[in-house]
Amino acid sequence: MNLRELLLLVSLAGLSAATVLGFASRRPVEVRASFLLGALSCAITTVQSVLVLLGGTLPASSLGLPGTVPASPVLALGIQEDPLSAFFLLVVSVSGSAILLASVGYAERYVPQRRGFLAGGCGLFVLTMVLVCTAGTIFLFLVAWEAMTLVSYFLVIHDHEDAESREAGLVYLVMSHAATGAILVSFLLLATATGSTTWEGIAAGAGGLPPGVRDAVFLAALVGFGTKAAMVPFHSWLPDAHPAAPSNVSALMSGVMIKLGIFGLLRVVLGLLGGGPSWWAYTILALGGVSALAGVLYAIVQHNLKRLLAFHSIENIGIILLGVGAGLLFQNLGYPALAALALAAALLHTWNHALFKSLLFLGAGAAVGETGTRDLERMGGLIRRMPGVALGFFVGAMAISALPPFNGFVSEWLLFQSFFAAFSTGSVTAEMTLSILAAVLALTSGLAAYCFVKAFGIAFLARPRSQQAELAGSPPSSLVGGMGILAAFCLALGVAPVLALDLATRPLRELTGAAVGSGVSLSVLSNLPNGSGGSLPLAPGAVALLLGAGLLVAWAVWRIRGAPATVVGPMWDCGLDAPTPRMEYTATGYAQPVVRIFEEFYRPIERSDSAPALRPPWIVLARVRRYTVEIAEPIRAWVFPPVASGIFGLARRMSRLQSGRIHAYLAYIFVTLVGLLLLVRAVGGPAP
Amino acid sequence: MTASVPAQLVAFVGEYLLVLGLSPLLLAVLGRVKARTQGRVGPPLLQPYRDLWKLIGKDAVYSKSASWVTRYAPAISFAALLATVPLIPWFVLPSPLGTFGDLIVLVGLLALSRFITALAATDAGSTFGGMGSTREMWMGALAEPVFLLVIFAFGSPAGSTQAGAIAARGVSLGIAYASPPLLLAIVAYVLLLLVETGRLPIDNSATHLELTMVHEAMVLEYSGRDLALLEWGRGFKLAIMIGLLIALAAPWGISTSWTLALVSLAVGIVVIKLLGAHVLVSRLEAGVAKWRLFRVADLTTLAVVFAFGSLALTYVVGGGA
Amino acid sequence: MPIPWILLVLIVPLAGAGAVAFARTRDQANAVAIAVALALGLVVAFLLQALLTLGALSSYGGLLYVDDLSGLLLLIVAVVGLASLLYSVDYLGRSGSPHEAPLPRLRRYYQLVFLFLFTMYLVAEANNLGVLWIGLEGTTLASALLVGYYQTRRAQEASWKYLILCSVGLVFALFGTLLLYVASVHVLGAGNSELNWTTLVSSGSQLDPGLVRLALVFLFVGYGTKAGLAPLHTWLPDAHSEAPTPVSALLSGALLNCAMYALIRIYAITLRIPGFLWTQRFFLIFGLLSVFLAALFLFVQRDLKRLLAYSSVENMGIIALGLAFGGAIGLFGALYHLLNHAATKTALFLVSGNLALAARTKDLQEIQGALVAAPGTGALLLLGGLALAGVPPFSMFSSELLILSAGFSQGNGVAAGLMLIALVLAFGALSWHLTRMLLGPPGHPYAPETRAVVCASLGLGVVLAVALALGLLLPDPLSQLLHGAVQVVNG
Amino acid sequence: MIVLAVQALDISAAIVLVTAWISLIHRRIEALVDTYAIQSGALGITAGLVAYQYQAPDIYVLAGLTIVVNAIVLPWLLRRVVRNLGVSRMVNMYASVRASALAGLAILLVSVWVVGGITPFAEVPSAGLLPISVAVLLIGFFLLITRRKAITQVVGLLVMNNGIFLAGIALTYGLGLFVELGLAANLLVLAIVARIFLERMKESFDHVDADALRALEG
Repeated sequence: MNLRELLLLVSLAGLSAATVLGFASRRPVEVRASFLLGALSCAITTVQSVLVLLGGTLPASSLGLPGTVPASPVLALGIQEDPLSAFFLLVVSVSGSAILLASVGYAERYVPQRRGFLAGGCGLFVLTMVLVCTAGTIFLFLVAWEAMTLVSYFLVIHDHEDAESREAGLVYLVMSHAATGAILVSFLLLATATGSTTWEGIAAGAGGLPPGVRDAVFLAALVGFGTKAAMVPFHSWLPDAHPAAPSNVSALMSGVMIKLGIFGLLRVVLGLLGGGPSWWAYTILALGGVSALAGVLYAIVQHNLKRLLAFHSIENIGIILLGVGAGLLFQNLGYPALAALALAAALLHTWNHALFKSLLFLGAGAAVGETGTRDLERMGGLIRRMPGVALGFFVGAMAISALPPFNGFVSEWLLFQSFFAAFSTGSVTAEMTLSILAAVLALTSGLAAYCFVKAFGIAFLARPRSQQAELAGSPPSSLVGGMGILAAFCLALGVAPVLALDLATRPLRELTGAAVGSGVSLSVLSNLPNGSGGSLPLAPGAVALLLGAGLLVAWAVWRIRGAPATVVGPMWDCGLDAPTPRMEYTATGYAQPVVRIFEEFYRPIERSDSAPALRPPWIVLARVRRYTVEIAEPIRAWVFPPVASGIFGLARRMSRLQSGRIHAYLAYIFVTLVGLLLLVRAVGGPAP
Repeated sequence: MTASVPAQLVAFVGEYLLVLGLSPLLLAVLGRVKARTQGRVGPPLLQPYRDLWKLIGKDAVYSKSASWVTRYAPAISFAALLATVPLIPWFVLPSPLGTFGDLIVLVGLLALSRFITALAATDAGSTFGGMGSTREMWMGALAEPVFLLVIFAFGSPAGSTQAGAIAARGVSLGIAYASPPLLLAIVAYVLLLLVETGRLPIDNSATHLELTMVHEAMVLEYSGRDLALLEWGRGFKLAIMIGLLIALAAPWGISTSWTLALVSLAVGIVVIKLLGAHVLVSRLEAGVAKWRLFRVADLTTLAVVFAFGSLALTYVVGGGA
Repeated sequence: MPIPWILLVLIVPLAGAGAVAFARTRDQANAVAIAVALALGLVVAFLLQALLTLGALSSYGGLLYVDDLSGLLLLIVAVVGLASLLYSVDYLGRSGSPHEAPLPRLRRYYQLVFLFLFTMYLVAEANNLGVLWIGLEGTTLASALLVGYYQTRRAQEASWKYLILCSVGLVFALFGTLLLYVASVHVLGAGNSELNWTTLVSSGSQLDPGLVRLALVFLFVGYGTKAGLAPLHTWLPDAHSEAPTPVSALLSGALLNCAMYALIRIYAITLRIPGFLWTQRFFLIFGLLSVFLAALFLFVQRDLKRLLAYSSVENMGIIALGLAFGGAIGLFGALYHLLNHAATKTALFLVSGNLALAARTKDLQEIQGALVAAPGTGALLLLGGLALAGVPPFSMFSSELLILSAGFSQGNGVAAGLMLIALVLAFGALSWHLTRMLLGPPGHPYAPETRAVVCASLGLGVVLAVALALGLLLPDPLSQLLHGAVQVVNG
Repeated sequence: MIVLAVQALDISAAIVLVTAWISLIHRRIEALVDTYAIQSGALGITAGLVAYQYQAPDIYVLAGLTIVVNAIVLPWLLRRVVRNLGVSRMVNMYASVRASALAGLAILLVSVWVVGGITPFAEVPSAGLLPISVAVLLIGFFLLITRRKAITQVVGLLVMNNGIFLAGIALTYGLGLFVELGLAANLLVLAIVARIFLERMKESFDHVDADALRALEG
């Protein structure tokens, strides 16, 4: 057993211990210990995954589990950690570690009985995610996958006294289970067609499958993993489930878990099937584009901070899918190096999103927890109540808005570059598609910036908009600490993405067959040649340096005429009464222009009425105007609700069959019997 | 031909000096030409410098409800704009340190500047700030796809998103660089420039009417040194955008050799080109009234059409030469 | 002389039925019940041990015959019977229980349960298909009275429907058996063993397909009614919901499997006929109909026990589909599912009994917040519900996965896909109901969880834990038994 | 001798079919029971003839059982139930008499089409009667479905059983003694259980209309 195996076992054991400790805990110190142990195990996992990325695959045989239910290889268990697994393990463990650390303080807002459940649940959740990454057989993968769904479901309904939370959990559970069904189909098709149930075995045999089977596998995997990743139109569960969960769980789900949908998709489509026809790529690209744009557009009009973040997860999954789709397209066109570029962008964005979305959810958790409301309109001014959290949220907002020098910018930049590289493929369809998608992506990131100015500005800046916000306490230090780790990663990966990119390219050597260079060096970017053979121009470190230089110049300008005295005075009030917080720009108001511009998309229902405000002595001094805008979310009505109501309607109609009349029941038997007799006679012909 | 490190450094600093130093003047020219067109005298050409100096000497006043965002935003915004300078080939190719990033980085830096300014605008809690902030941000969001498509349109024939590479191709091709796709891309870029830099008919920096103002509403809370940084930054954002247009659309005149004489000549040429372009912009501004705010979306849509048309034409007729 | 375990299996319940008639007090009756339950458990354990070490056992001129397939059914009946009897002692026999029965009723109840068990053991041990039929008809008669135990209008309605529908079904099954006999006589000539399983299976390849085909129609309609395959299942929700809870558990956990066992025997015989696919086709038709109808019906249930009853229909459909897909994996999956379903469903019925006691209702609309109001029962219901919904690592997931994989590998991908859709539907319905029952604030005050109920719950917890463990780790003897049973069917 | 048995079987089959049809048109329960008794008697006598022909003692037993249980005991039980329950003696039905009769014809046609193709085996000369027994089986079932009263349902069940007896005699000369004893015992128990139920039902519902039992649905 080498170090990598040992570390994996240690971290699995640590997470299991954290789980048990959490569920069994009676005292607060045990809850804390559970979270800390989980965080530590995650940190070990991080080290282990980096070792595997640098040192190569842990083969399936090295960590086999004892034989279990025999009868069929379908039920075989086994662990395998190839570079793709390791990369996602890295994604899981870094965010997981920070989130578990932050949870130490976050959990304290719950009554003691609930804390233990939260601790154990979070530990188990992370454990199942680690297992999903390292599963080497379809059975273990499915078990871990479904366990992950279940544990997260129980965490979503943690506050189950709330009816919305129950409903959100149910939709999540059912959709996820249906998705697992689709995954099952794709796996079973692969397993029965190749006669193997390990990734290696399937990958070896999948090349010779008939196209029909491959298409079916692809579609099933896309639906299955796409649902977990919350790809439009299989996203209905996410905007409700994430806000309903405790915020550290939202961070784990939105930051980490949905990435595993991407993992599964890459595993099946590239790892097992080795790519496919171009319509696969175009399908993924289209869904990615729609997800990105629809996600951000709906995010903009949310006033619930956590819902807003949830919709951004849909957006970012869309962005990642754009990278995956572009990678598949390039591979199909015969450009493995370009495929590697696009996929590297996707993988890096996956990690980046895991970092900044966890960061943002933790920040939102602090804000929601300390103010007791999720409504942006009731927050405000939190930057003074919780400066550390505000700084962290600020970093996260910059990163998710793809602004330099943070990590989100790097991955989106890579994505733009890969789209641009389409011009060297000579395929006009690819060129035009990717150009359109580049515009979509640009619009998306512009709107994301818009949305986060709104979110940060309304929630953290200006004056408190409610008493809750005014009286908000200060969040626990471990929460801020966890955010600090994530923020540091966001900055580090933005300034020096070289190492991260090197790690992200390691799985691609296998997946795309591109001769992607290895070794930690500044030239990693140039090892991903674009189509024309030139090197890709980006030195994020230099950008950061130039920004620093610019700050120096600004500082010089400031100081050139002596040290400035800061004068603090009242806000400029146009000479009217002193403005009150009620006069501040609201979240609704902030989003209004975009609603207006994309009216055809939102189809807002606007109502305004006015009534005279009567004051003694009963003269009309003013009219009270009320304006409401309501945005139905037709996107939520896609796929799930119609299916659900259709099923219920069908069930109600069917239930009339069980009318209670015994004669009807006898008639069913009669009809069945005669029907079968006729069938046998008609199909089988007269007896010989 | 690669230059020596000291020469590169000198050129690098020179670019900064050129843009920083020239941008108030360019603003003044803009204002003056506009005034002349409208039959007024207009401020003297050195007025912007005096204004800046005066503002730098003043203390900044902050609102009680403002946080550190308000304090640092001007500097960050300024720094982000400054960082774009080396991305554009001003007078020499390959431009010094020009390979650290490309035009997408430039878009990112402009977005950073916009983001932090818009955020600061919401900081104090004034109604105007929020209004300016939301307007700035949605206009910026609509401009981004245009910018990307324009970059693709200019860049696809050169196979690079770096302004240096695109300009180098233009210089080497000479007049053959001009082509129908280029023309469409230029039109798209000009529309983009108007939105991005807040010129008429999009925004009017001279107005303080709350129904219409965008940028002014955002910086309403600022005073003293901070305002100086913001105003200066605004000025050279215009210079940068115009400089980029020049580099992409009419790169002729940029020196490809590092001899002092040729580079000096190139500096002269670029100054003239900048002045000329500003004059053109100011004539354009003088001729239009401010549009309704939401027509910006129409404008950006039009720009998308042009940029995409350019891409399509590139495929059909080739990108020049 | 070796101990005749085979015979003891049949004698013990009969003796119990006799003994309980002499019980003077309820405690005595309860003691007899516990003694019989434990004795049966032991006897079956020894029988199974003998079976695993010696191979198939035969006795009394081949009238009784126990192979691995019978062993599986014996095991199921024994486990379910044990759980149900012990639960009965607590549920009906204990003084102070809300369902406390007066002595005469209690005596008759136990007698009928023992007879019911006897008939089921007879089914498991019969070698002659006619005797098997008699056993099944006997189960109907014994259990019809048990279904009507409460003598309420609803209970009588349910038991009447049960009696008539199942009797009709069994008449058809008898006709089918007769036709099979005709086919067998044709091959072997008249003798005394033509209806013996051992004979039929060895001469199976020569049976006349035309006649067997016809026989199959009647056998499927007949035993299918009893096994609760849609659309012949109509009696099942009524009987399961109106019977006393321990009887519901016996019906769902043991009886349905007895009928399915009969079909599996027939299936095994027809597998020997070259090129004969009708059995698989019938299983496919009934399986798909069952899973879909039941999954849809799950959505609109208002009664806890009816919900579980429809879930039984669904699971019988799953087993039928496993048999339809066939192959070693499909068969293993089907038999494994038989076992898993029996264990899980029994536990769930008993839990639902506890929950109904605690909530004082079995109306799904009214049971809310059970997890808060009755944490022990609620947690068990949750675990059981998850196990039933086929979630890993519970064992039903494994067996369903096996059946699906058999479907895909045997070229029945479309049917397997349809089955999967039905499974998802059923999952959705179950989780919908469970969410409403378990979560949220309780709608009304619950009865406190008494010690006895807590004890019973602990026992059920063990059953569920076993179901959980089975999902990942199948103990060796059980695995051997299942493989043996697959061998018996597949040859 | 063979001829005698075959003819007896044919005639018996015809009688059974005719009585089954007749049972479809009865409006009074007693008449229905009487018809059933006649049908059972005819079957018993046939079984006796077959037993005589083949000199098979177990078939004698079968014949005796049929006559005693089916033709005498069960009708007696049923009549008693009808009397004791004191309910209306009319057969309430869903299908009209004419429709029922036509349905009986249709059932015969289906049976012939489906089962008629099965070749009679050489050693079973009367296998051609298989369609008739299937028809009787289904007619009994039809009775069960279309007659509302619980007691008529029991009669339907018994007619179905007679269909099976006919097939059993015609095709196999019995299923073996043990099985036959079991079958007869089962029938008896069935009737007793049914009687218990009917009495309870009368007690609780004050009627024996099976169709009115509709509380359990969905």
